[in-house]
Amino acid sequence: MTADVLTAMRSVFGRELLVFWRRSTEVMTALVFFVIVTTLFPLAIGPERHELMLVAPGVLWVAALLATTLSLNHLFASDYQDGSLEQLLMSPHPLSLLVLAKMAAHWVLTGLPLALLSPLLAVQMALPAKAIGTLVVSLLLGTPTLTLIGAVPAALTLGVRGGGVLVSLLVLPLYTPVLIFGAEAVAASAGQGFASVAHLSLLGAFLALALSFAPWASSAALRVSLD
Amino acid sequence: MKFIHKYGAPKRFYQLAGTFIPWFAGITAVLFVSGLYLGLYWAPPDYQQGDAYRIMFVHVPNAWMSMMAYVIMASFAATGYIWNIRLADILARVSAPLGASFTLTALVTGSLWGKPMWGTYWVWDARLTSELILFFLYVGYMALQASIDDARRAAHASAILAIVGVVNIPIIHYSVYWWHTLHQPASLTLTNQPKIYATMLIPLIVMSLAFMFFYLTMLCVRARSEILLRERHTDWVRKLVEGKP
Amino acid sequence: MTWAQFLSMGGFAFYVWSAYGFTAVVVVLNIVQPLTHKRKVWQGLRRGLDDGEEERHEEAE
Amino acid sequence: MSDGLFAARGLACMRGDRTLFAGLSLELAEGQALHVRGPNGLGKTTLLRALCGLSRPARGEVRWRGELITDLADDFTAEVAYVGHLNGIQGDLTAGENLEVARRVFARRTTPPQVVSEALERVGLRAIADRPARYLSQGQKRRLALARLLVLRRPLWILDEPFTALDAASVVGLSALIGEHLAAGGLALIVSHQAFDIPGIEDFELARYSRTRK
Repeated sequence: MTADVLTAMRSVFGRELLVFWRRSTEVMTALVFFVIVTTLFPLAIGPERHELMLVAPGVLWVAALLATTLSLNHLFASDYQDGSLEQLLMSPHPLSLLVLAKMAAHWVLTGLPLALLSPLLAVQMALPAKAIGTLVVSLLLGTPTLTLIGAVPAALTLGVRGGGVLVSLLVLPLYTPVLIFGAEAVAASAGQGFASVAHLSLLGAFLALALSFAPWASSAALRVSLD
Repeated sequence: MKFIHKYGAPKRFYQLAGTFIPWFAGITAVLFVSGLYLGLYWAPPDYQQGDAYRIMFVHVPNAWMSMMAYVIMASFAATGYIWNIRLADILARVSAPLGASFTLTALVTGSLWGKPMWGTYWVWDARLTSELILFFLYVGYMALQASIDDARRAAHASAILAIVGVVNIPIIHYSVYWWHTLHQPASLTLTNQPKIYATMLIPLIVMSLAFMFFYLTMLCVRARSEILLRERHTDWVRKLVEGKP
Repeated sequence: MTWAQFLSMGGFAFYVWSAYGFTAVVVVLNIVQPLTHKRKVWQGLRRGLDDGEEERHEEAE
Repeated sequence: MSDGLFAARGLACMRGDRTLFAGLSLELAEGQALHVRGPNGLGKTTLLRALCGLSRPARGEVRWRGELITDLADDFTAEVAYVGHLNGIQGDLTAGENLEVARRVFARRTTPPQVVSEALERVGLRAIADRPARYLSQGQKRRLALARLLVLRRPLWILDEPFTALDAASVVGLSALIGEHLAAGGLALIVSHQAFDIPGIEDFELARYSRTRK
């Protein structure tokens, strides 16, 4: 039986990547949004490097968080419209595992590129070089949690009026712990060289908690939305 | 046998609550009057803060109630979702606006207390910040309820949100505390307010009980009208409506 | 303790009374709004509220 | 006749706060099919979704081989193929890829790959197998959704308006398909306003259990 589930998960993961790849413009919007939002801040705060440096960790993390929130509806919305989500619920395999595969594909297409792109923007935001490593690691640890937690409100608001804005209203309070320790980790290593390992380990803990909780919660949410 | 029988529950609750509401309301009124007298008149001024500390008697009970109402709401919502009990859905739905009001009052009274103590209305103090995030959770819950037409889906969808929320509350709470100590380790915060003498504890307890009974009373009042709405197709509601001119 | 002294709240009158005032407003709102809602529900039921909803269901299969 | 392979007892479903139908019971044994009939708004779609476990009925129980489908959960969904109003076809994948995904994600036993080409052949979509599904016509998309039935090979078919957008020839083709399914011991529950002819199918009047005041 487990072999079936793994093949099913692998093919859901593969299908998601294939579908997103064919619709790559949608994938790019999250990345472009991330770049644009970060470039706004120097325009607003001014180009002085020491000022930008202070806000850089927070700006980079908030921009990454908003970019993920924006792309959350890629998770289920189109499958909900064409009915393949309904078919996913009718699969013989545990829904939470299939949803986990979908979330992994979503992260590979939004969270991962954000993390890999962040060094460029860190330079733009005058973030000290020694903190860039921590930035990438914190985003690699944090963005999966954002996708996992975000999947629940994304599933709850399927087919609901004003779903897009509603998702961010529901999800941002839940994102605060990840934001706090993500930005703190980067600020710590950018500042007096505090050990940011404490913050990163907390981000890891959040990821573990989200991994254990979110697949169940979002499959329950999907069942409610398609009831 | 589940103690709330799924089908008869709304009707029985409607009648039961009907008889209790006057009593609850009476107790609430008595508690409020005595609480205000004790808090504003009887309790001596604090040697450090003078009379400003009296705001504590409205701020702290509301902060407690905002947390308690969310936990009660989440447990009603979970019961309604897991065992498909309509009465629990209704009680969860009507608990949200009350909880949101407590949170809002806690925020406003907290900042009014902050001004005389630190000179600014808003201090990113750990308790006020987590209270603010709790307020966003309430607003999110009510927004989700409002944007779904089908009553059952709205109840179950917001139940999942409430369950996820209640799991996150301690995490948000401690993250904000650690975040706070990272930035202002030494300053006086609302968390370590003045040492509570017996004379302060009594009004605090009385006011807290007052707000608890207030919550209970209004929960029943709101639940009864929601039950009438949700059960309008049943015979007992139709008889009730025709009965009373 | 004269009335004036009591009102002045040791100089913090504005903060204490606005805190209690705001609390009172929220409490009163939370009493008035549910009661008016209750009356509206009764009027709706008496007018046969569900007729409107019945048409809306006919189209949605 | 064996106690029905697939049975519902005392089923009641609601829409919002209104009870659509109540006390509904039905039974299906191997090779049997039911044509659920009734005017719009009675909740035919709601009934079908409750029977395949997609939506939770307000009251009552649905059993497969004597066991509650809520207990069976995934084991029950492995026995059901549901075709709803939506085709469940991803526009960005080609017709062949859609069925290939169905084979790998939804078929539990490792069904052989050629099942996909056979299914495409049977519904006459072999020629356009590698065209993105979004360019298919409504009728072709519907046939692709029905081709999934052949790939999944499930005993119980629950079909909601399967004949929509199908031309006369395809209606005959689909009816034959269902006939073969029944002959092979399969079961089917069909809602359709279009005329079709499947030997041995019985009518099921939903109006008998309806609670909506007219």
